[in-house]
Amino acid sequence: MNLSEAQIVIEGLIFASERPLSVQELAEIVELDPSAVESIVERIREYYAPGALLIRNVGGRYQVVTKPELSPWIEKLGRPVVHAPLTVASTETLAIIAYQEPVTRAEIETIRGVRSDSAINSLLDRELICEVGRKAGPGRPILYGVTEKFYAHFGLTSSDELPLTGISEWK
Amino acid sequence: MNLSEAQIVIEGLIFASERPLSVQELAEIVELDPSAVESIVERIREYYAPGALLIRNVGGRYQVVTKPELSPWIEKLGRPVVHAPLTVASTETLAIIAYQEPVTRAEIETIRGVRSDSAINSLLDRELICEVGRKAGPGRPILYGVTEKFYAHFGLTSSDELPLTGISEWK
Amino acid sequence: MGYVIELEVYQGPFDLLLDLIAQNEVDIWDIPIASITQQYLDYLYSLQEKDLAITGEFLVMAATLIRIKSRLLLPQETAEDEDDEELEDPRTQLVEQLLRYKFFKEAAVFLDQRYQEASKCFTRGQRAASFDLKPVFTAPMGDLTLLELGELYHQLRAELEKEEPVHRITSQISLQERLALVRLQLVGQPRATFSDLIRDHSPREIIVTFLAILELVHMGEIALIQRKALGEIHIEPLELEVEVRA
Repeated sequence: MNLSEAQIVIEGLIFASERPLSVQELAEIVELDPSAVESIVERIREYYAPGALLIRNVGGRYQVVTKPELSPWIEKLGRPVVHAPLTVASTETLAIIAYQEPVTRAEIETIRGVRSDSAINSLLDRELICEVGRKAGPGRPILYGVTEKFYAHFGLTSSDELPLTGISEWK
Repeated sequence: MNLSEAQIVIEGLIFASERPLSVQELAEIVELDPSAVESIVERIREYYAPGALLIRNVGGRYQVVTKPELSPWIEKLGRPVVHAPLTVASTETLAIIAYQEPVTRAEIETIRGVRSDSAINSLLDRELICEVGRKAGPGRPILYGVTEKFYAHFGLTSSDELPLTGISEWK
Repeated sequence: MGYVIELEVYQGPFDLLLDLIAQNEVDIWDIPIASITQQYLDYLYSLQEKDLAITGEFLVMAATLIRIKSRLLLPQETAEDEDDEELEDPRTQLVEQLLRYKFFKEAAVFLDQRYQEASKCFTRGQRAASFDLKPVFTAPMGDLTLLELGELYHQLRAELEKEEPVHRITSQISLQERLALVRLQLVGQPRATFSDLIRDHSPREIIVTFLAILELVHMGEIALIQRKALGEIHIEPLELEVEVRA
């Protein structure tokens, strides 16, 4: 398969996939090096530039979405709001989990200074966080981490994209 | 809005819509003549020509799909394929929805005389039916209709092509 | 003091304290603990006045603030007698907690912005069920034909009509009668059309006629021919010799 063919196949795969696809997954299907896949994705980005679509990298996985400036038009389709707004409590809890994962409920509550059960449950329901294991020690408390969906919902490429300002003040 | 802007908006709308969009719907959203919309869709077709996507006309409505020659690759994404035949209950429910759409669950159950939740769910899973809106009135019940997949299966372009539709006095 | 605190909703005691520090425009590393404690307590009293519930965390923090305040008031020499950790500014631990919370509070604002930005990008609206244009679908409908689907629908409708309690004593058309009638109409005719057979029929009669026709098809007495979609349905009587021989 030459590069132009691979570009069409990769474009089709990213479009048709029900979930964002990683470079590795794409590389396996088209039987090319991950680096070749990455440069092909860049070519698709350029190819999409004049149109309505863009390739978004969420949590290291690619996804086709519409350009943000089209949202006023697309909202006219009356697509149900899939992501109801998060409460401040949930967003704070999520921020702690995103930076500190894996983290227990007690650790979250120490940082926030308040009980956070309902925020955690709401994030679990939305599948933005998940249980990633148990901490050794008394009670073996559940450890939480963020999910792939978290990256997709927040349009983040990786946890490296979380802002670092001020982190040295307390870490 | 000039034609190039309209082209991008229409491309985005067709991509993001949860159901195929008719020329009329598109024309209303972008506030252009249906004939202008049609020529814009042709322009999008040309724009898509070198890539993986194409605009398909299903029952007079547009949708974006991947080109058929890509299906061997896309199948590698491991989409689940269900071969189980439809149950009698599902087939009856499908027949009612095909002829009576849009129709509520309660209306289906009146005709069949039995609860039809699981039949409806099974048809939704198979993507033969979908939610097409809400009925005005108490409870605003969900209205179901058949999908483009249903039409594609039978090679139909619209519900007018269903056989025996002459007997429509009940509607 | 005359200091009015708006009854804002705070996420917790840290949130409230950070807001008080910001409103007082004081250095977080040098919190005027007496006045901040007073404002903190004033806020709690105002909640109480409005009959709003004060959660335990707010009360625990109130106790902490009062303890820090009293410790700061103690003479230095008394403090030196205490454990090493007490030598530290009693505010330090609180400030560290506040800064840590403040960091995540800001991160939450960042996340909220990203959430809103990302929600402007729409993913493909439909599931990619239809990338294959070839009409070779064994699943998901098995070998169900369109005609079967149509017949099924009309049978269901017909059953529904039959089930309706009939209060009127208008002509009750039985399937058997209608069968006989259709046979009669076809006698000596090379063919008839469906619209001929249902001319002047009520919807209910149409159903029964339709069922009678289906029944006759089933029994092999007639054939139905429709040349094009939506076109007229022609009914042709079949030779029954084949049936007899079999």
